[in-house]
Amino acid sequence: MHSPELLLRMYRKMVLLRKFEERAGQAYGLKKIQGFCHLYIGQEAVAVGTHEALRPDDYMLTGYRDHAHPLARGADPGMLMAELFGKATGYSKGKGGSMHLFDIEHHFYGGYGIVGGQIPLAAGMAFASRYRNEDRVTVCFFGDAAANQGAFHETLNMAAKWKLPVIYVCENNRYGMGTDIRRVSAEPEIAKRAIGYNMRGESVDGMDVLKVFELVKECAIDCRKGRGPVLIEAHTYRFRGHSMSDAATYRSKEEVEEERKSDPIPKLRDEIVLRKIADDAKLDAIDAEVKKECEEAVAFAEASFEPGLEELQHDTWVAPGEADQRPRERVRGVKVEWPSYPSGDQLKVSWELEPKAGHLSVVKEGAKR
Amino acid sequence: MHSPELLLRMYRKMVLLRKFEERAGQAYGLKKIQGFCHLYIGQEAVAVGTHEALRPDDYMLTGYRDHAHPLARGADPGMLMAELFGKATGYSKGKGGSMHLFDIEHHFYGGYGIVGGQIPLAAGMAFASRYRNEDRVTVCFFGDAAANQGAFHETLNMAAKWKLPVIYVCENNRYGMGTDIRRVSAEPEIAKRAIGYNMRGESVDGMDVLKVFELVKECAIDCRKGRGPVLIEAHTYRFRGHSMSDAATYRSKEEVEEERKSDPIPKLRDEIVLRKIADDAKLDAIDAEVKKECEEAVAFAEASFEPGLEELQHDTWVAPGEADQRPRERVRGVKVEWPSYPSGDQLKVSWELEPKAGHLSVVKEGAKR
Amino acid sequence: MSELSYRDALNQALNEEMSRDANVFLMGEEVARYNGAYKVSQGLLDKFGSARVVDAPISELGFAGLGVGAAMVGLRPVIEMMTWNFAILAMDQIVNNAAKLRHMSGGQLRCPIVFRGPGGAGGRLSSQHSQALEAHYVHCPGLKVVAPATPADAKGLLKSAIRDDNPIVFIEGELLYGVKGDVPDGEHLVPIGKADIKRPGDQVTIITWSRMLLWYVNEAAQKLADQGISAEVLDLRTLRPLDEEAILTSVRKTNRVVIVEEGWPLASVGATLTDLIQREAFDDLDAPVQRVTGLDINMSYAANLEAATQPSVERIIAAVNQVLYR
Amino acid sequence: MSELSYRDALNQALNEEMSRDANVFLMGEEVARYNGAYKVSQGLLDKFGSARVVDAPISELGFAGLGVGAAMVGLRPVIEMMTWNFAILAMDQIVNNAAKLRHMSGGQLRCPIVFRGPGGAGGRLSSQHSQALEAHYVHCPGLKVVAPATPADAKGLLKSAIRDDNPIVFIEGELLYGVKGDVPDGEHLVPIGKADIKRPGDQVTIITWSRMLLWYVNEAAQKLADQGISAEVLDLRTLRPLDEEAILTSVRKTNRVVIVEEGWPLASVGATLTDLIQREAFDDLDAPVQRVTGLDINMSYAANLEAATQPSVERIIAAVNQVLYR
Ligand SMILES: Cc1ncc(C[n+]2csc(CCOP(=O)(O)OP(=O)(O)O)c2C)c(N)n1
Ligand SMILES: Cc1ncc(C[n+]2csc(CCOP(=O)(O)OP(=O)(O)O)c2C)c(N)n1
Ligand SMILES: [Mg+2]
Ligand SMILES: [Mg+2]
Repeated sequence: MHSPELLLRMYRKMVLLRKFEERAGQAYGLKKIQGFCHLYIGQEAVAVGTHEALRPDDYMLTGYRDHAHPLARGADPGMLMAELFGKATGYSKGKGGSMHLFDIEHHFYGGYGIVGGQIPLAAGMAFASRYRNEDRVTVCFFGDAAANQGAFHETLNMAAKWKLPVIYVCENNRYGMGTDIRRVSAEPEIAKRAIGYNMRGESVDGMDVLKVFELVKECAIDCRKGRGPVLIEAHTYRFRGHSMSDAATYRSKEEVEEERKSDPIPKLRDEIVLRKIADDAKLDAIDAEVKKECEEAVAFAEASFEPGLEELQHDTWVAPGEADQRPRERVRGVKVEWPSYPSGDQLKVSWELEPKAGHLSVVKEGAKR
Repeated sequence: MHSPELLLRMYRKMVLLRKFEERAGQAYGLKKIQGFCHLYIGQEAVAVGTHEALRPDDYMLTGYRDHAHPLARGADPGMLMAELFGKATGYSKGKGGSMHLFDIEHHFYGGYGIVGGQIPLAAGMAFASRYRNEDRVTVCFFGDAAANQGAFHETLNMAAKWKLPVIYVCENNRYGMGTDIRRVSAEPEIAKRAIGYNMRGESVDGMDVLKVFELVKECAIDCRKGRGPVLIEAHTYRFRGHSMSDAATYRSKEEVEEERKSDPIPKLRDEIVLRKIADDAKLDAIDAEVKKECEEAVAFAEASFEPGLEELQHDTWVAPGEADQRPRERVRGVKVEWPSYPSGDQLKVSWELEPKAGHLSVVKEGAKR
Repeated sequence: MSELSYRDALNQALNEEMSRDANVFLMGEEVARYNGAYKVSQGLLDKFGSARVVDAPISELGFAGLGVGAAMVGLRPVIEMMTWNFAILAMDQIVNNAAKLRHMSGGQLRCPIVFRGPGGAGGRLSSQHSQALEAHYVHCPGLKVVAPATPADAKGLLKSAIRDDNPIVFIEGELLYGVKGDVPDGEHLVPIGKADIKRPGDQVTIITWSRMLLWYVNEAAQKLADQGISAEVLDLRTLRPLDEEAILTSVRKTNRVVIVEEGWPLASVGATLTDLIQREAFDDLDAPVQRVTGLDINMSYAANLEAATQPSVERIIAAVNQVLYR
Repeated sequence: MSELSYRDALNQALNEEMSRDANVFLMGEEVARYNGAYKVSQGLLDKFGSARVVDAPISELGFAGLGVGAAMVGLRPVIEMMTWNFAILAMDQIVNNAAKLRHMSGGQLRCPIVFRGPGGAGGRLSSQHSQALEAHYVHCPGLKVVAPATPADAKGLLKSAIRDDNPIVFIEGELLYGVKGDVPDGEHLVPIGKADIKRPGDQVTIITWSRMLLWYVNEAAQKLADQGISAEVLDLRTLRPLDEEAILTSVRKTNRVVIVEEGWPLASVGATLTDLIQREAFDDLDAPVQRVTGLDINMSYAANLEAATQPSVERIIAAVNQVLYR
């Protein structure tokens, strides 16, 4: 049985994700946020269930639909909103915007705009963990349509072959932009593609935060034990258009209404009430708190300045000796934990990626292929 | 039961492929051929069995290990050898060389040097056939290692989704350059990858020309009927190194000796003798004829001139009104059949790639995504 | 003549060419039922059916290559890249196959294909979505590269591109789709390889293409005119092959050149123009060629950084003043 | 100081840096058991084991991106591209991720990665295998691009590249691997961004990089010296960032420039050099900058066509004569 704390934490987070994005949507309407802005509304159970099943120091990354994941990890909502507003107080000083959120302090590694482009990165991060003999897991989210990218295929093969500790979560929300996945994927059950890589593939109801939590938790244990990667297909649905500028006329009102019945937030709320963990009053109080938090986030973003033009000179290259930016230190003036890595001397690489056998059959001459 | 003519034709072709390449290998040693030169020796049953199972006007293409396939289709051995020698009398006037053979007259469409790069092309050719409502099949060869390219994944998905008449033949010769496929493919049974595309996948003994013939024949019938593409994994082995400059020390002598026992040519010869279709004398005569043919090919290549320097000005772009080059007309002065396509007026496209249902839910405004 | 948006001009070109030649088909992400991410293909699915207007999976490399294969055997594919930023994934098929097929086959094959889609900044899209990458294709022989600035040129060049027997990289301006202008009805063909003087002048030549013309150059030229400076504005329209004659004729007349380019400065189209001009018109130049380009950094999302990263009217006027030693 | 081949100099750099820093690993096709398609990684698997010298599947996009991910979290990957022709498939990860990560993250991340492998012609390999594609990477901010010509520079630059905290495109000469030269033992670091005068002179500056230096430029300079012409040979070594100071200093001394480049002429590195020089040293130039490049066509297999497509000693001398008005 899941603890009351866990359920309340998940509830609070899902509400936070939802309200944050509702406010972001409003701000977009007011042109405070511009460009592409992809809301996650409806899919909250996937990010929250996954995050809660992980250690805080596990790595996470996703595509451009990326507001929810850093929020679930504990990022500062005001600074996230400021990034969406293009302000200096944003996580990337306003350089990244909605599609490129990064919160390295909380081990959230972005925020990528090229469909599928984050998939190989995740394998590399998992490679690094394995290389350093850490028992850390990397979780990489991507969409149903991204599974048709070559990067998906190339990477899953390597991850499986080398048993990298990475969990790939395909958030199957049934559409890639305006296209029903069944129209462009010959095998719409994406979890089945794991077979081609001799890899574990799983399917889960992505509208049920507890089911997501359970599955990811179990897979993470496997992964940490070196049993190799997992492909999880989380069946979910986005209640809004692909991005703020998509009227989503490619699907019927009825379909959306039907799917809204599986909204993960009321579902968890009912469970909490049923289990008498909290009553409506308490849950309403949470809602109100979160609402306030989101209003503060907007106010913070609103009150912040644009980056200075001297920023044009920064962040193209790292200058020798230049430190990394720690956003919450820069903006909030608080000391933060920051990832540090063993130096070349400290590090002992004990991993044998391949068994030695046969590797002595070495070509001695300098022959070209 | 296969006809005597068929068996003898196949035998002759396999011997031709073998001897042609043996001569090419010798010429490479003499530096008459330079650059990369990838021999197909050992794999002949795949090209010949496949070709014989097809119609002459079916499309075919492959990678850089491409001497055998046009030969099987009936290309002029002298002109192929001349191309390997970099002579004006070659199929591409010496511009392509060993890796880029093209014989459009015989519907052999190349000859590609980027591993896996031909896989999408084949789907496009099959798309064109389907578009024109021809019952033509396209056959695309590629290696075991090429199946780890993103292009493989992206294309098979489209081919399967749109039921394109294309047969993908993976020539699994167990190595990609010096790398045993089991070391880099998490699922070394490549035919299994068809599952991920809800597509037919088949495995065949690629050292047995008759088995290849039977399978391809049957798949081609399916394909022509619009039942969609097939992925065939042909288990074969290359007896020589990856290319002429590879000493192949990554595999043991014993392994190669063992595999040589499955040489497809003696196997078919035995069958022919057993079935009393021809005796050794007759088969030896064929061998001798083919040998002579290959010697003539070398002599022809040797005697030919290099292309003129004015060739630098040709073939970057097509000038308005410029016709396509017909190699055998240019070199041998014979009239040849050349592909022609219906004009825009003649062509009636009746294919419905997708069922109409739902396609009227059209976004009316000029909204951006 | 009708007043059309750049988007509708392209739509008209596609519509007319698809009506004219059943071998032409359009494939890309969201081109069919969604009528195009930028609505360039509005109505085409309804008119031409699902085999000729095809929604592709998000597989840029795959469907670019599929188009090349179809072109090899007689069809005339138009492959829409949702943006050229994503087409980097498809570049192998464009550069290693499409651009080389005729050559590798010794003239046996041709590859009549158009790769088209928007390039350049789209407005607050940050670095991965705001690249003007024409230089990458202009570098490669075997391709032609086209980048129209006006609705009329968009229509006329797209029609010519579809009829051309060579692989063509057709770069539209992501921010130009809504721009309106007069467009000749019906058979309006703009030849590939011909630049166009969009504004005649005799004191300085401003060379540009695509969005820069309407966004900054026209306004800068007008402001200069107000100050008594007569600038000739040359819109290249085609970036490969370059219309060297038009470029040099103008330079020989004005003796001063400013090149305005959205993309990054190094190894770019503008650098090629300087190279050409200084070599072929060295003695005609009264001042070094100046360039106004996107800054040599990645694009930011923040409004002020985004604006500062791009060319501007002020920077163009400053460059003109520089070549005029004002 | 030892006499080493370019191949062995690179091998030594890898060996030393991998010994020095356990965070450095090498991944690529055939790099481990086969010891490298060109044997650059000879012996490294035996010494460093299979986690640090990794044979990758033929998945350029995938393993390039895997390297970027590893670099994001503290490792220092060296990703071998069997040749840069194949790396077109990986370009999205290099240009859209590696080059932009620091910027997109607002300085939170760094990406210390080296993409390395041979570029340029390899000798009778036809068009798909004979491309000098450095211009594509030089175009893109966020990357550094290095292209050493000599064994000593190959070692010193590779060591610097591996220690650099930025993504680096390191282009070796496919035909240079066998070339021998003196190489300092041990800690030999050549700074990135510094050009090198390979031969001092005062009548004309020949700017070049990579194989062109040893194949054609050195011989041309010697022949010119025999004719009494003193050519300064400037080897750029790094193509991004450019050593503008070294370039302009030499140009201001000689007043005449010839640029020799293996790649295609348009939107190329050489064009950028002309652009820089004519702008910054306009009044110092006594003649237009001339360029000798690979012809603007795809490479052929035939020996005579292949040779004619590339720069040559004769073409360089002719260009020098032209800038000297001889
Ligand atoms: C390589 C690439 N191609 C196309 C796009 C444009 N695009 C952005 S999101 C998207 C749909 C992706 O759908 P899916 O993977 O299902 O994720 P979802 O948006 O549903 O979360 C497309 C086509 C892109 N950003 N990158
Ligand atoms: C994209 C790309 N990467 C790498 C290479 C170098 N290369 C040429 S052939 C080859 C091995 C291919 O093996 P496989 O697909 O099994 O075909 P085989 O050679 O065994 O017929 C490699 C790595 C290339 N030509 N293209
Ligand atoms: Mg989706
Ligand atoms: Mg193989």
